Amino acid sequence: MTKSNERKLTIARAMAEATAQEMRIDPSVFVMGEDIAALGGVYGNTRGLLDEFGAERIRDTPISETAFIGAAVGAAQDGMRPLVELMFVDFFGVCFDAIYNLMAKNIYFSGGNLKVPMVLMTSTGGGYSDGGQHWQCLYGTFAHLPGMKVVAPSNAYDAKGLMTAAMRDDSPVVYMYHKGLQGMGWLGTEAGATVHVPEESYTVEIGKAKVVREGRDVSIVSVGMGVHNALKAAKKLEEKGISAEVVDLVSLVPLDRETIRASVAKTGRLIVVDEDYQSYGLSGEVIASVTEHDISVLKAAPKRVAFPDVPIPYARVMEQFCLPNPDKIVAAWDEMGALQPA
Amino acid sequence: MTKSNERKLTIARAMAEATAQEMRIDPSVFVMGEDIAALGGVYGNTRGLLDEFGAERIRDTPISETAFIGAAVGAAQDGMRPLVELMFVDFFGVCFDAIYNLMAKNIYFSGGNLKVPMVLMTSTGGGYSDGGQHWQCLYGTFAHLPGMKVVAPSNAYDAKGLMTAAMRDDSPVVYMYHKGLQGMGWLGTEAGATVHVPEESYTVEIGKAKVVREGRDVSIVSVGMGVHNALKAAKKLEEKGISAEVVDLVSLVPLDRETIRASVAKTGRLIVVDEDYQSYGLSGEVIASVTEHDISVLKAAPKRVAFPDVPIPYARVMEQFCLPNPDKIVAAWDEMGALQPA
Amino acid sequence: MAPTRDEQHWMYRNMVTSRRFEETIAKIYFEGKSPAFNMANGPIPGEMHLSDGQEPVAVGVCAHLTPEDVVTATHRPHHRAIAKGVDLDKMAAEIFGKATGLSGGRGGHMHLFDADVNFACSGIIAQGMGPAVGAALSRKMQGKPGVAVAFVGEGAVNQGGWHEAMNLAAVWNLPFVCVIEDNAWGISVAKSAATAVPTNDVRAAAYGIPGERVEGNDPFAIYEAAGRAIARARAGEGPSLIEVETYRLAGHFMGDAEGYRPEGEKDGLFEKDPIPAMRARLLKDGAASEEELAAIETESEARVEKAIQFARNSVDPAPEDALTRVFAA
Amino acid sequence: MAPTRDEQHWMYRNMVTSRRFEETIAKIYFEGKSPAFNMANGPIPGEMHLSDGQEPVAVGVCAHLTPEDVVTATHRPHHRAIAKGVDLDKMAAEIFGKATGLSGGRGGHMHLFDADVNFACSGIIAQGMGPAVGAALSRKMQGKPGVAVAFVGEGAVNQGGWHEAMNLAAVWNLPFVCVIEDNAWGISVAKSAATAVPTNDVRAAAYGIPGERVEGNDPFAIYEAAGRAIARARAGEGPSLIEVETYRLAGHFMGDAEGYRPEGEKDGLFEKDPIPAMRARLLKDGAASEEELAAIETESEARVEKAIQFARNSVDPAPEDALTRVFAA
Ligand SMILES: Cc1ncc(C[n+]2csc(CCOP(=O)(O)OP(=O)(O)O)c2C)c(N)n1
Ligand SMILES: Cc1ncc(C[n+]2csc(CCOP(=O)(O)OP(=O)(O)O)c2C)c(N)n1
Ligand SMILES: [Mg+2]
Ligand SMILES: [Mg+2]
Repeated sequence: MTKSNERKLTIARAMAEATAQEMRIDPSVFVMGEDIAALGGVYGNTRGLLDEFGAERIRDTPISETAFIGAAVGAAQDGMRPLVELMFVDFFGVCFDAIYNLMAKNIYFSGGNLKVPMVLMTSTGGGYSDGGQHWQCLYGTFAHLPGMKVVAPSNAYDAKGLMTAAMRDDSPVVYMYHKGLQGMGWLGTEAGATVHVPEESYTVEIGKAKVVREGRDVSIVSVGMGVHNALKAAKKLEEKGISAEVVDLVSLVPLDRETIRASVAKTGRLIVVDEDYQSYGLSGEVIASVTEHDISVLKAAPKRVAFPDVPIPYARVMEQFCLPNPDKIVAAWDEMGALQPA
Repeated sequence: MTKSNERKLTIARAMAEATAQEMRIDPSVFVMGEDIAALGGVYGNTRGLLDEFGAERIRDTPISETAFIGAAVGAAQDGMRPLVELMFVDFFGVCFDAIYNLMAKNIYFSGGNLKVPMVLMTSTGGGYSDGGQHWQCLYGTFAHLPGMKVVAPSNAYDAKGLMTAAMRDDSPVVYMYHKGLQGMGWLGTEAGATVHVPEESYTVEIGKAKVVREGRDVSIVSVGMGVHNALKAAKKLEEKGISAEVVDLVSLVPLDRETIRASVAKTGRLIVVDEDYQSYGLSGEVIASVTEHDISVLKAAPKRVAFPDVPIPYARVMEQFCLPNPDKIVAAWDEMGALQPA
Repeated sequence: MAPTRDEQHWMYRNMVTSRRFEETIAKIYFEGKSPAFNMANGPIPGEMHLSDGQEPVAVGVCAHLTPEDVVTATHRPHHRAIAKGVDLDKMAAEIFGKATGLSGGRGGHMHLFDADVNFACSGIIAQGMGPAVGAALSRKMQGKPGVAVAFVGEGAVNQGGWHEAMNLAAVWNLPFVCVIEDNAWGISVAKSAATAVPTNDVRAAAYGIPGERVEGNDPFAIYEAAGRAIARARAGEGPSLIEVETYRLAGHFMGDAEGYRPEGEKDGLFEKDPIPAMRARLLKDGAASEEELAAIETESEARVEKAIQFARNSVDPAPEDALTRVFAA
Repeated sequence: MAPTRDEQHWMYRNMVTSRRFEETIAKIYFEGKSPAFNMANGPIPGEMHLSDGQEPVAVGVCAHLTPEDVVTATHRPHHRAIAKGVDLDKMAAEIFGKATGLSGGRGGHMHLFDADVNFACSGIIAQGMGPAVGAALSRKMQGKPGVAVAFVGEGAVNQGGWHEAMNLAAVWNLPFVCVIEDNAWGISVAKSAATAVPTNDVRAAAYGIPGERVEGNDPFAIYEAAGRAIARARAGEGPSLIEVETYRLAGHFMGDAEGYRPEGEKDGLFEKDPIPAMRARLLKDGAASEEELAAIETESEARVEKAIQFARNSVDPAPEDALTRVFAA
């Protein structure tokens, strides 16, 4: 389907482009974080911005996440629109109060008299042996707590549109990008994430899921990297004559339960794919959202393919054992068949 | 059922008693946290310990949660058994790295060559207008992340036994006690939490749920304060001729899915009551645990009565509007009836 | 630079207003909470942290501020809010949890936000620091006037967020002042048990900025030290730190029996109550007449009375409004 | 107090071992990663932070330590681990992700734990501080000998956890030493852009403890400063802080093109490589003969070679063992 006039971008470049476009039209936008200036971000998503916008608006910070995320909240309340980076989502533990108790709650505490127009972008995920403190997903952790919108693009088109939408939002948005989708070769990269991206500015709606593949027999619901695993699994299932629908959640908060429910109502079966820890997270929420609504649509017990409840091991064989992958999704389908009610 | 020789204790006293008993037999146990010495803990759970054990073993700390929880990890790895208090669970945001990246993962990172025998006790919950930063539950937040056992007693008997079990465990245990159950009159207190507690030391098994009321028509699953709401709702339902079973989870990690599933298999209906935020948390996990196992047992879509996904409002009328209560549980039953599949 | 006569009157007025306000709140706080004291009950539920005795810090600093300047405060916010000019009616209504409150009852006593005068709070220790530094950054980037002041307790200085924010303000040379109210206690823990140095002014050296310590809870000395720091910030010369010795005349929160205080410590404090002291001084210096002071007092009382009436007479929020204003409109 | 002849040999041996180890690791790291460099591939996957140039700090400090003393390190742990006496075979195997590794492959390069010599890491900036302070507390409470040393980078000193732990160690007077390896960079951010003071020794004043700065990446000067601090800690006189000027000869991690470094900075650094410098000095001082040094070098190389062979020849963990050792046995 590649058109000759297609301009393919990596997610990293799509993020940087959206940022640059907003910065050109809105002087209140600025970027801060660790290594986002001269280095252009460890994951490339601020590359080129320092040259165009200078060190006042593209600010490297000390390794002081509590201070600079807290500062972003104060600046956002004071008329600026900060885009702030938490280099790895895994580092939230040193600064989460600034995120969940300030950024997420100050609109509410002010009764809506304040706006907190800021974006917290943070890298998630992995599968490149970075060990237990450097490639968690933590979708559930962020999505569980009120007051933040949470988005997680699976491809460059959405990445650009979500970034623009997030920067224009007057509420805080957590923008979780996946390292394995960034298009940084040194991390390995999922080719499917690098897609056509229009040059002009546009938005992708926050809170709207997308059916990225239509199907009849099973709904595979996921986000970020999981969407690519789901699409690959769908191909494998197709070879077996099974028609899988794939839902890309795009946003975790607000969660588009309508789209999920409509898909499952059609297919009658649900597999949730989540690279985050299995329990008390995304996979449970999606299943509950469907089942609390209407169990009669389900032809089989729903399934999850998620990261087991263990710290992320370093050794490649262990790490890959834990990660969701297309084969595990296919296996989930196979088990599901067996569990069909008579 | 009150026997004359019953010795009723509040949860606060039960916690202190368990701690004192362990400290008497094990010199490696010590307590640290803010205001746990002379004040005896804001919630009374270390009252009397300073007098008996002195300031070396009952240590008030600076307001430096990252340092002293991190220090507890270091001490636990070095042969001590710290019981450390995070005064309000809401404060986890200033110190969560020490909790989830050190305390929870160092056993794994050491391949089991280290033990991390520490207990992190922390107050949760409320309903006394302490506002959005002082009475969250955050069950889902802690239970989602691997490497910590998580317990949450609903009564003084369990409180003592769980504390003893936690202190004897060689792995980190997060002990979440509920302010409204502590037996501190100034917080209002749930009478049902103050029960008979044997004088001698005993343990309550971590990871085992309890059916605290048997029933036939619906399983109400909850933890902590929710158990008391569930029991009250069960009484109201009884008046309508409905027989409700109440499951007290006792532990969130490990989660006793067997007991939940067995109960729902019997009753065919599930209501989860959770004072924590609704989405991506406990309520979803319990529902998913049941439905992924076997949907055929369900006679109706499961229901949740949880705190809505908004920051906790201060004003009493708003706060009470958000909190789970027995009437909402009864209402959930009522709606459930209507949703029964034909 | 000493405060002008007008400023002295302003300072006294705000100290008295704050004290009267809190005395009134304290009385009402117990309504509905007897015979059994249960925090959840009465027209003012929840925790209540009073600032009695600490008023000099708020007025000595805020005398230098205009509404466009930014202040962040803590769990103990009333004196600072009043000195910063937060609408007293709406503030009272907020504490009563009413629909007319600053945030319509969503925030409460520990979360007073008044965008009109750039006042904000956090109930988490030291977490007002980052937002204040960020506001200072915002002003610098926008080329707009205004300094940011973060008030914290001496206990907060041992919190990591405090250190990070001080370093950030210093390395970016921001118009920021940190004011430490040293009331000697963090709940029940004495400063000496928590802080490795006797006074926190020395910690300024860690950031290469000026640090001052003001002894004696003296509004005039506070005014002068704050004046220097704020002038410096306005001139683009960067942040400073001031630690003020002050006294917590009330318990940490209402209901605190303060059994942890050394015998007799409290009595000594009441003798040092800064409000009568300032009154006497104004008279002695000839800075105010008895009549002027009486007028200030009457006026302050009336203002408090009006605010409390406003709060009492206001309606409760609609319960379901709890679900609104999570995100910006 | 200068190091003895034996200590000097020990220091040189450990510096050489560390350097040879990392050179070997660096070479193997690229196996399987070409033509396209992809971190996930090859026998050593993931991020790799080398300590080339920083060896003097590790040996100058650890020369004073015994296995019972506690050390915590960071994302850049090799030189410290080697100087602390971590089993080199198991350490290599861990980095290769093998079943015979320190943690059977669960931890990896940033999570080297060796309980036998009380060595631990955290890959999160400044988060080795708390555990080290806690170990110091544990020794004090148990009346057992041993000091705890936390190694951190200069970038970590701006992190809140660093401040909290320093204050805690000081207020409790613990046998703790914080060693700051100032390699001038935190990834791509220069110290001057991140830290409000030129040198971090001045930050000791914030905790009322001694602070020293050692210039020039000089193993002997480091040895002396560390000796003072550790002796103080052993004597029960409390914590100290040492900042050492050192040089990062490699990129922040392997693959780092270091485009952010000012032109020519790197060339200057290589001239200051501390290993040839120490070699020359030992010869000049007559502290070692050419033969002795050659023997040390050969021996170090052999030790590294053996460790790498051990790692290469070890088996992978069973994939499903990922699910074990989450909780204590
Ligand atoms: C991070 C965090 N830890 C603990 C608390 C609980 N707490 C509330 S006030 C307080 C004492 C604060 O002391 P200080 O900073 O001196 O302020 P003061 O109360 O004296 O005004 C504590 C420990 C909190 N709110 N936030
Ligand atoms: C809390 C936290 N923030 C950011 C990082 C990412 N990070 C890893 S190393 C590093 C630079 C550290 O600099 P420094 O402390 O000087 O140590 P060096 O790398 O120079 O040894 C950063 C920012 C992290 N690991 N943890
Ligand atoms: Mg104080
Ligand atoms: Mg460095």
